[in-house]
Amino acid sequence: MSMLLQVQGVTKRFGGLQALTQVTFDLPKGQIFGLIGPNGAGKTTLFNTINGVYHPEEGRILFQGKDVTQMHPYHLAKMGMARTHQIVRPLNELTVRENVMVGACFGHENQSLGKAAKIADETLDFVKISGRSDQLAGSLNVAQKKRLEMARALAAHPRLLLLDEVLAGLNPSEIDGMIQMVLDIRAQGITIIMIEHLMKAVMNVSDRILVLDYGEQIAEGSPSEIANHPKVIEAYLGDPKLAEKLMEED
Amino acid sequence: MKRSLFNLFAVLVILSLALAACGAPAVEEAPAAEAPAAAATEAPAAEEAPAAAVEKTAIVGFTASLTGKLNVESTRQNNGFKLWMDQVNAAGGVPLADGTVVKFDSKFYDDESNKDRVQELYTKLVTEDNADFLISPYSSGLADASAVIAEQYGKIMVTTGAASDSTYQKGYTLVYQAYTPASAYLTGSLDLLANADAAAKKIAIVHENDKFSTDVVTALEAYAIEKGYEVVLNEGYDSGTTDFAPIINKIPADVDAIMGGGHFADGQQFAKALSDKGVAAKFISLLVAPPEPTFAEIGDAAFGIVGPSQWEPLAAFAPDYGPTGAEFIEAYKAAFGEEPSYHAAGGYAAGLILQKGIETAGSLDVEAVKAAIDSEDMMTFFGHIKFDTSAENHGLQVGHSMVYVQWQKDASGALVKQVVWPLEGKTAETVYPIK
Amino acid sequence: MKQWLHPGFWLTLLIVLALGLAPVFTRNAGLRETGFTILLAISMAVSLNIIMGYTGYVSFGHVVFYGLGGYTGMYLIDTWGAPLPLAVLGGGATSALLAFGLGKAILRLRGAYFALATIGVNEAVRTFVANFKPFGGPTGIELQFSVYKQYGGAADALWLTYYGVIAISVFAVIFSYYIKTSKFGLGLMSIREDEDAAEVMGVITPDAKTMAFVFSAFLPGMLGVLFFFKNGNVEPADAFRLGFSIESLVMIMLGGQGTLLGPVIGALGYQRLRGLLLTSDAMIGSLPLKDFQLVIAGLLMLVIILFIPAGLVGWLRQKFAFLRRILV
Amino acid sequence: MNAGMILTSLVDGLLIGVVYGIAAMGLNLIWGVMRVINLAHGALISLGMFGVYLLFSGLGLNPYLSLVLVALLGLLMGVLIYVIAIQRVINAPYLSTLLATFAINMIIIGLGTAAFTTTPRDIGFSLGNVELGPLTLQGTRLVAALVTLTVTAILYTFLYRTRTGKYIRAVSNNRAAAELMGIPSARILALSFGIGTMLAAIAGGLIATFFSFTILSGDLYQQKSFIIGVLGGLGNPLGALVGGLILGVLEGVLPLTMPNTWVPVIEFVLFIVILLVKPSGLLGGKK
Repeated sequence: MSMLLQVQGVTKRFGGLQALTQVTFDLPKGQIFGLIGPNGAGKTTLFNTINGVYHPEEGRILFQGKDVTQMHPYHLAKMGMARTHQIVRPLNELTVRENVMVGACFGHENQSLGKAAKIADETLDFVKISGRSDQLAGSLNVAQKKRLEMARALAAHPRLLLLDEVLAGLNPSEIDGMIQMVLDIRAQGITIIMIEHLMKAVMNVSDRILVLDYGEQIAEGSPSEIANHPKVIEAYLGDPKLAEKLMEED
Repeated sequence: MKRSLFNLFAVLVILSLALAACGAPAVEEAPAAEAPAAAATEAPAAEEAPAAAVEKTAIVGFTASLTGKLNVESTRQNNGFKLWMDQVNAAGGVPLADGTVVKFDSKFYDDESNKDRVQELYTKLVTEDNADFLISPYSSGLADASAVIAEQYGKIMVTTGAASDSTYQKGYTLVYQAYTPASAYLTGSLDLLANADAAAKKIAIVHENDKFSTDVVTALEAYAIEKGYEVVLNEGYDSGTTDFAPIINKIPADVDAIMGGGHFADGQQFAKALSDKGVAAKFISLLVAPPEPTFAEIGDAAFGIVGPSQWEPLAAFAPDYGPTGAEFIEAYKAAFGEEPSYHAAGGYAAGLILQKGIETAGSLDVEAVKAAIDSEDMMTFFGHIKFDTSAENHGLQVGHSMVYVQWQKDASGALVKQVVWPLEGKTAETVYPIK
Repeated sequence: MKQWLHPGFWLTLLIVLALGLAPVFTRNAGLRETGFTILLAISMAVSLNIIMGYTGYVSFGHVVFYGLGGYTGMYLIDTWGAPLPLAVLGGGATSALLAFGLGKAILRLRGAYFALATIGVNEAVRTFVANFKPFGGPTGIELQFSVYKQYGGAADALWLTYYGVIAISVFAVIFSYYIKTSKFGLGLMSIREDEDAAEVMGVITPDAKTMAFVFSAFLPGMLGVLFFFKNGNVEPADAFRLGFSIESLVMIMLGGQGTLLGPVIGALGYQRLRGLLLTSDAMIGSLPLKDFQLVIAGLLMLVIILFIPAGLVGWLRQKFAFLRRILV
Repeated sequence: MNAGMILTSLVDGLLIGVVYGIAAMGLNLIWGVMRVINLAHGALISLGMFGVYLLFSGLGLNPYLSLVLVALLGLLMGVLIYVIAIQRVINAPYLSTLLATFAINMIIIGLGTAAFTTTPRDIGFSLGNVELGPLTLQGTRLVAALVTLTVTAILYTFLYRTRTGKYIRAVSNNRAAAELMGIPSARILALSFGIGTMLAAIAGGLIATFFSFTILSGDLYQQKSFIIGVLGGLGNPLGALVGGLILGVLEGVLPLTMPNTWVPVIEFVLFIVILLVKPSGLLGGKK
């Protein structure tokens, strides 16, 4: 099985703060890879480092076998990496369709405008907000913005999709829809890394899970391995509410 | 039936009203158009009665810097021109050969001291306001832009405050300079210095880094070197500079004379800074600022400063045309409540140049007036006026020369301006050395 | 290519053409000069809108391209005897080159830092040119009146520059619309909305921004040559007048940034208003209205910024849904 | 070039630098607190000049006494400008505040030109000169330096020792957080703008004691203030003093080594380079 993404000993510091310490994992094609950890564990930083927003002080990152450690986000996007943001970042003054077209035009497939419009309509259909394509993105509600965020990433037809808390702030029925969508995406052959706080969701959909705590990689394995990992339980005890949830949901 | 009749009636009424409305001006115009003819036929009958001269109004157009950095100089120039116009009109205007009398009216716009709209405004003056003659805007850069329009429309333009020689070397045929050109602004102060102190050798030149001042000091430096002076420093400063300390610190302590400057505000500030810094030059000659009455606002710092002036109230020329200096000063004071400066006199002189040209030509025809101005060679209260008529330098002022003033103290210790050069026009001895 | 059928594009183009051609048909020189001032303003605003309205980078230094281009063109004419069209292209190319050189560096700065840097660039170039001997230093470059002879005299030369400014403004509108509706333009607008998000989606932001800056700079470079050729001389203080940059910004704000029609309407309105105020004979008390033209312009601008920040076209588009299909 | 020349240039540079510093301080404070680049700053400096001029030549008030009045008027005026022109757009894209302040600038310059014309004014006030070895120091400039240092000390004390000052710094650090903590940010912003304007007015008043001026004169100091801001750290009002001193010394000493007209070229190139390399300013300061 060829590795789509290899993260090797990545360390990232901000001033005196050690945000990531020696994070290492391999991600084979076609998997859903869960990324969990308490608040401030460095999950989003890891995303930012993978997709070139930050450059690590140590270690390297290989994407499709190529060293991309020092590359910029747009290089990685062109190579087939797409992501969503924890806090949605719609292009407010553009229409929903235009937002998605940006992904199709400039992402992995570098489509022409005309083709991108078609892809955008298909993608908006897939994420079920096609009724709003001509609205300004700024006028959507949070759940719709999340779908838009997803659509923009998907429209690039990426190889790897980084999902940063796509479930946060959604109500239960919306969550179910979104989870189904993630599974559908994987079914299209797209590899996914997802950061998620909702343990139930992560445990259910992930093939493998990596746990970060204070920038340290404390565990990696299948959902059941993770659930029983002493270090993980210990880490989550620092955050009683989450620990409780973890127990409950298991 | 009745109804349609009513409609027809209504339509007719409206139609006739409309026709009347359209026709009205035509009806009024008809007698007016015939009036001269009528007058002509009746004229023999009224032979004894003095023929009411037919009046024409010649419009003189210009732009002025009502706002922006050139506001002071420009306002005074306007005042001078306006005074000329009021006096000519009050005196009954200028008679032409065909018996008509020309009176003058002016039209002006604000050019904001920048070039953006100069051409637009001059075109408007010519095409919409039907200006017959033009006066240039203040400053060479703006004058160059307006000259293109003047030439294009075949309008005579008198420049005031557009001193750069280069303007007249560009091949214009209708542009006439009222002022002594830039190249002769400061050369006279070197002659003055030589006269006051044959041993003076070292000169520092400090000037505004703009076109006018650079033109002046380029000619000055060449003249100084030719005369055997040593130019120990030639430095420019940015327009709008207020802190002169850095540049003053570069002036060697043993320098005999400091010359240069730029426009009013910086010249005044520079003089003040020289005094504040206790610079020990024996002779200081600056452009533009010293002749202005308000220069004395800086108090003792003004003492001893020499400046070239296009005109001074004290310099009494014996005019063969126009008012005497004293008459001009009195009228100006009465009209504007302040002493006239050379910009004011220049504005008046520009009017005189046009007036003389029109009188000699006896018509408003551009070619005739041009020929008349080309041949002007007159002494006015402003000084001698004569133009270069060669193709290379057409319109360049060759008659007029600068007078040099120096701020001195009178018996009561008050600052007064005295003419110190040329010697034949001097009202006081040069104070030298000033420190 | 269906975007070329959009009524908003044709409306804008028609406005510019009607404005531009009125003096040509009436052969009225007064109108021509007013037209020149307005079309110059329109082209400046439309070109600035590419970097400011589409890309979201507010440049206070747009005039640097106008000045440097103007200087280059005048230099080509004066020293090399270049014909006007060549000089115009040369001016445009030089400005584009400067934008290319600067772009990669200063476009890394965001927001107000970029705005400040552009002021710095303008002042640096202005003070440099005042020291640069080939450009005449402080005295600038002057043309002989005979230069106009090869174009049939001053009158024809002025008409020629006017045709030039019509051509440039028409080109500016078409080019601006082309960018707005192109894939490149979509990239620019995504940068304007959220530069980081745009990068993540694959927009190569440094290249896109630099290209936008280059396109934005090319037009003023050409305009500068026309203007200074027409005036017959150029000096540092005229060429790099910061106020002109700011006026262009104001025009865009008045009309609506990021729209095609906005800068055109804004420039037209602003210049007409200033023109009227400058030449009006009305009085306020004992003072002529002219004295207050700056105050009135300032008040008007403040009201627009405070109450209709989207500008006229932006406001109309927000207020009336049906206008969104007509105005772009 | 000799030691005397260098010393004189250095001291002159420091003296003008102090003035540059206070001229930039208000601009810097306003940027720091509310991320507004106040393009009316230069016009407000000019108003300060005219304030002292009118009080001195009109009412015969001592210029330094006038300065106190002018400072108070400046404070009021600043608050007024904030309420009228800035408050509505304080959260809008920064272009709005730039243009709003520029509109204020146009209004002030327009009214000022109509009222005072652009004829240079000079208050004709002198405290004589102080001779110190090779140095000739102008009394009014020495006092200006002294006043600046005092004002800086008061500002520092105000910002770091009083409750309101702490509020200002809190709003400056993070407005949203400050609001959550119950700090009345609207009032603090208005006050900060007032203080910034007051500093501009004081700077203008001081400059008027030794330079001639017109309503347009403030513009020069506004431009210098940008450079100073970048030198000393944009947003750091105290850094402005240091930035001003650096700029003053550069302007004083550089002309000894090159033609004077190249100095502004160096200044602006330096400005751009620092912006590019270290936008938070040579001396750090907040980003």
